Amino acid sequence: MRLSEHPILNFEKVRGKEVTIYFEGTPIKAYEGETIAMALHAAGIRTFQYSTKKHRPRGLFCAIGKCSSCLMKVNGIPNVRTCITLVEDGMQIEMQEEKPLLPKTKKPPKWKEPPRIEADVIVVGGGPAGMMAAIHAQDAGAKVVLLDENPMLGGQLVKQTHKFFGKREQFAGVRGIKIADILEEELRKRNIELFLETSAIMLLQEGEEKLVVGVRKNKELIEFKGKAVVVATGAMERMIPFENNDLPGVYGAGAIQTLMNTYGVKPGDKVLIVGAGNVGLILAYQLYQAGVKVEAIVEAMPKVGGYFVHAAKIRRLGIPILTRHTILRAEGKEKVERAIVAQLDENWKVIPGTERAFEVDVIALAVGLRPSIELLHQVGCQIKYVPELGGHVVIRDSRMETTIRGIFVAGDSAGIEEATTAMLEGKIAGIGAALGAGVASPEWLKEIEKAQKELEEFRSGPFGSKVLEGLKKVVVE
Amino acid sequence: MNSDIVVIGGGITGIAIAHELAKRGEEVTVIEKRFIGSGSTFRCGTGIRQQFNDEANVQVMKRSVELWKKYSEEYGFSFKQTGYLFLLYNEEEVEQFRENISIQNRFGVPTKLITPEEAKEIVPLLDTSEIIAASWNPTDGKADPFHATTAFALHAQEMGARILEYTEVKDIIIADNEIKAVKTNNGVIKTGIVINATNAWSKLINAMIKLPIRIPIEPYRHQAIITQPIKKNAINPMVISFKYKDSYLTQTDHGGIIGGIGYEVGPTYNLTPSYGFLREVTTYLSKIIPSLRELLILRTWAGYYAKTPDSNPAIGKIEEINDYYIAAGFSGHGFMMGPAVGEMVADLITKGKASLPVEWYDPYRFERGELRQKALQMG
Amino acid sequence: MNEKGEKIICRCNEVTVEEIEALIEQGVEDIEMIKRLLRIGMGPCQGRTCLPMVISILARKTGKSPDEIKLPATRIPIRPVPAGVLVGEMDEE
Amino acid sequence: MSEIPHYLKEGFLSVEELKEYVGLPSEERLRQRPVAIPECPQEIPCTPCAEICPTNAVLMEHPNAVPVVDYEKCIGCSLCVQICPGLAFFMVHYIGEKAKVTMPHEVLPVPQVGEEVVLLNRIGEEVGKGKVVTVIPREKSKGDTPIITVEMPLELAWDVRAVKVVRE
Repeated sequence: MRLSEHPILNFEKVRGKEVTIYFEGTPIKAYEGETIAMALHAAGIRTFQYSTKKHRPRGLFCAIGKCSSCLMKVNGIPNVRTCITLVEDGMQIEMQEEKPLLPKTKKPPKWKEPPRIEADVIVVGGGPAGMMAAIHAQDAGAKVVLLDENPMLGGQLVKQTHKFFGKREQFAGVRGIKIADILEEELRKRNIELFLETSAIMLLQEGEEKLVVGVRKNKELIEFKGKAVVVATGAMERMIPFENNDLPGVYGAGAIQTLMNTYGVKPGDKVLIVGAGNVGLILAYQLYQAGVKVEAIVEAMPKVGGYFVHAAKIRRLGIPILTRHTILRAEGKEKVERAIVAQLDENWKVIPGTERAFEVDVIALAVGLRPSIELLHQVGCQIKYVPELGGHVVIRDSRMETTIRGIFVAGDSAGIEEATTAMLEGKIAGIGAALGAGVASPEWLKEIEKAQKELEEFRSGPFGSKVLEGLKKVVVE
Repeated sequence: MNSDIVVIGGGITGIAIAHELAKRGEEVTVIEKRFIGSGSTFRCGTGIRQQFNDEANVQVMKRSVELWKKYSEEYGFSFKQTGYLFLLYNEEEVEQFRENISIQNRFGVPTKLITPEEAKEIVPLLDTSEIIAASWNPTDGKADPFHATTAFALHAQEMGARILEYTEVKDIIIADNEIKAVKTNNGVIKTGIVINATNAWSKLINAMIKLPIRIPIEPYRHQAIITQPIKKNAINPMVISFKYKDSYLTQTDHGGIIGGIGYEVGPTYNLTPSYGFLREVTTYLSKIIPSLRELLILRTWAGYYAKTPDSNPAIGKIEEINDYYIAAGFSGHGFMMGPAVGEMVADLITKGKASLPVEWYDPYRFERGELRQKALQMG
Repeated sequence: MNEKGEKIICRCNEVTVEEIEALIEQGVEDIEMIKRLLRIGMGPCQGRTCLPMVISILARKTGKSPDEIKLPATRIPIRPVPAGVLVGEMDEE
Repeated sequence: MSEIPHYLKEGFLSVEELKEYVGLPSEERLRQRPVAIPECPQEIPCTPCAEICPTNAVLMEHPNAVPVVDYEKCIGCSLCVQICPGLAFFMVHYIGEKAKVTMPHEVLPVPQVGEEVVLLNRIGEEVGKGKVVTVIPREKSKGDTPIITVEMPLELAWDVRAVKVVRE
């Protein structure tokens, strides 16, 4: 089912020409501009594959190409990540056993030297941090190239319909989706070379310079050579263990936002949200705006973890928040039909007899994000486990440079926080990278200081104190 | 702590030796720097073959395969005799292999030359357009290194062997050319018999006893890839192509295709896989099995070939120090030799001689300048 | 209500909480061993979904802090790539 | 661990808490003209209300401070209600036996002037009916959020913070 009206969003951009794709031979209506998984979901298809050992039904989970739950056979090619692959007219989509059969006679691929793009600063990731890094690196004098694995820029911003906090010069009061547009406009104004649908698959040291190897549209290898790299690869949804947690219908919060806000596909009819941090609270509100019933939010802690105002917004619309509650089990044959929750005592133990069922077809997990540090870990940056920042993060200095000279980090991949801090960190990292590449004048250090001051100010409240505790563990000069 | 025998190194070699010694009622302790298998065993290509080009290795591997079969059934780990298929592209190669095959047949190893059509029946996905024949032994096979090594270790312990993980040997105490004890980071173990089964690190252990002879074993980095899992029976045997840079590939139990090529860097202890290797391995392997091009490569990793100049290990007793044995330098085929090496070394220790041709691996041959014929090796 | 369901930790290889805890109880406490024996983190997502949960289970059962448990190495390619793409040009059949 | 305030446990401010944390304006002031009431008791980094107020009636010592309204300076322009990203600002105005509450309304449908709507309290319970007297549509709102003013019985002025539009 597709959403038609929405108080904030307009879905024309992602509903281009109408095309037909085929699922197991059955024709399905889709629109150019959507991904395969979205089109299937809109047609009511939830199960994408069965797991080999235990024949468990599986469907979407993260919807951003990181968890490999949505793999299907497309036009005979196995293991295509349907959540980030765009539809094409006539596509044949089939469920694969998790172990597909290899197609027989094929010609071997021909060796080809991949094109090499040279720049001063390479930015990996086109979310708020990456875009700010690119903009400021370019302004500081660097030739910048930016890659993002999605078909559009904006990172998580493109799903955020709510207005941002912070100061007005930091886009407070502006909706996330609009901020994404504004930043993209700034990028394009500066003629920064953009590579969309391009995934970075490795980061290497090549002599004095850095090499980022990317794959575009899963078809083409492209090499990017630069003097400095800013990694702004964002974060990934966490998973929690509860019974039947892999049933189709158990989604990361981000996946639901992608379905609903980016592609205008109704995620389901009734939702249970696990987690009352900002993500869970905002998600509840967005679901309500899209006309989806939120049965409840369960939170294991005794209090609301996110901003109170986000909670107040949804409570007055009648959405209950059950603190000191956890999810025990998802039930359903091929997909979620019910969620069983229970109350916890002061020692986080389930209180027997408090189990209750919610009839829902979607369980949204908003239990936390963890930084996506794969590229940084692979190249050898030093990492450390810091729970205040969301998990494993890289050690870096106050200019966002990691333990490898010339490699910078910004945004959620440096530590889970907000878009405002991502943008400020992106600015710092971008200028830092331009300085590191030797193309920026030392005048630019003043801009870094300005951004550092703004970050300090932003983080000076109680929500920021947790982050500051975490930063103490990872910022070294 | 006391132990009659101390084995340094908890890979397949050390574990197999300890397993065999424990079976014979000997008191043995294995000292492993990290966790068992963490050296080269857990990084290996999983292959087990009898197709060698010299009598000694053929006999040893024939015995090893017997032991692999016996223990895999008894202990319940996976060992599948899915065969080894060497692809041959010209008359010279075919001649070479005819000779190898006759040696193997002489010892009862049923290798034979087959036609490209027959090869294609065994592996339908093969591109046979360039091959003129293939060397096929259906009794060769592969095993899961994790479960196999763990099973041997568990049973060795049940039979009385002690395995000390996260224990690193710091020094070997010697007086009057007699081994007195082994000093580790967790204390001293009094012992009189030490076996160096540390493969890529054997130089370091040899230095501790001031080994008076040269046993050149150097670590070289080799790399491998694994793909996404695909349906079973896609590539059952281990397929080898010397033409395409000594490549090898097969399907693992869990469905992914594992493979590598003869891309070597070293001597070095660096285990970081490289971009160059990733592009080369996919190029060569997809020449052998073109449909590989669609498969997702999930990961690369690196491991050591602890190489000697003739690619044969050094196995034997060192006369100058009592009692010091070495079983190291397996040059890329240590996993498959494991059980037989266990028997050979246990024989040397308990009986003073072995029923298998252990002289071929004489540790003194390098000193004497008597290198053996280079052992057949790929990847 | 249904009978007990399985709590999946590694989606790619269908490894449950119980299987991991059982292995730890047998004395296997090194994450690299758990990885190789149960294959957690060895599937297409290379541990993105399961490793944090495995580390937290290990920490809980062994009393170690999560910081003491070393994250297994991240190797190239950091996301799955078709072999043919790494070579270069894939002609259509 | 210090005592968790009720509003964090439950996700809504009780009227007692509102009085305690915010302090309500006098009845006299409420009858003069609409007055802005911030329902934002938690320190978060957020300043647009203070930045947009034309008379500097919204006081905020530092960006994380809780906003405090100087009721005398407040002219009831509703800009704070329009801009607040947390939808946490409201305006209340007493006229006779009725109160007019101005609130953000970011869900569909947006009611029309004159329409009767269902009044919801802070936990979404239906507490009565009211009439919509003003609507600032999205295009005209400085904060991209439609703002509505709803007339209701006086006694509901401190409970009602949202409405439900019910149409056939």
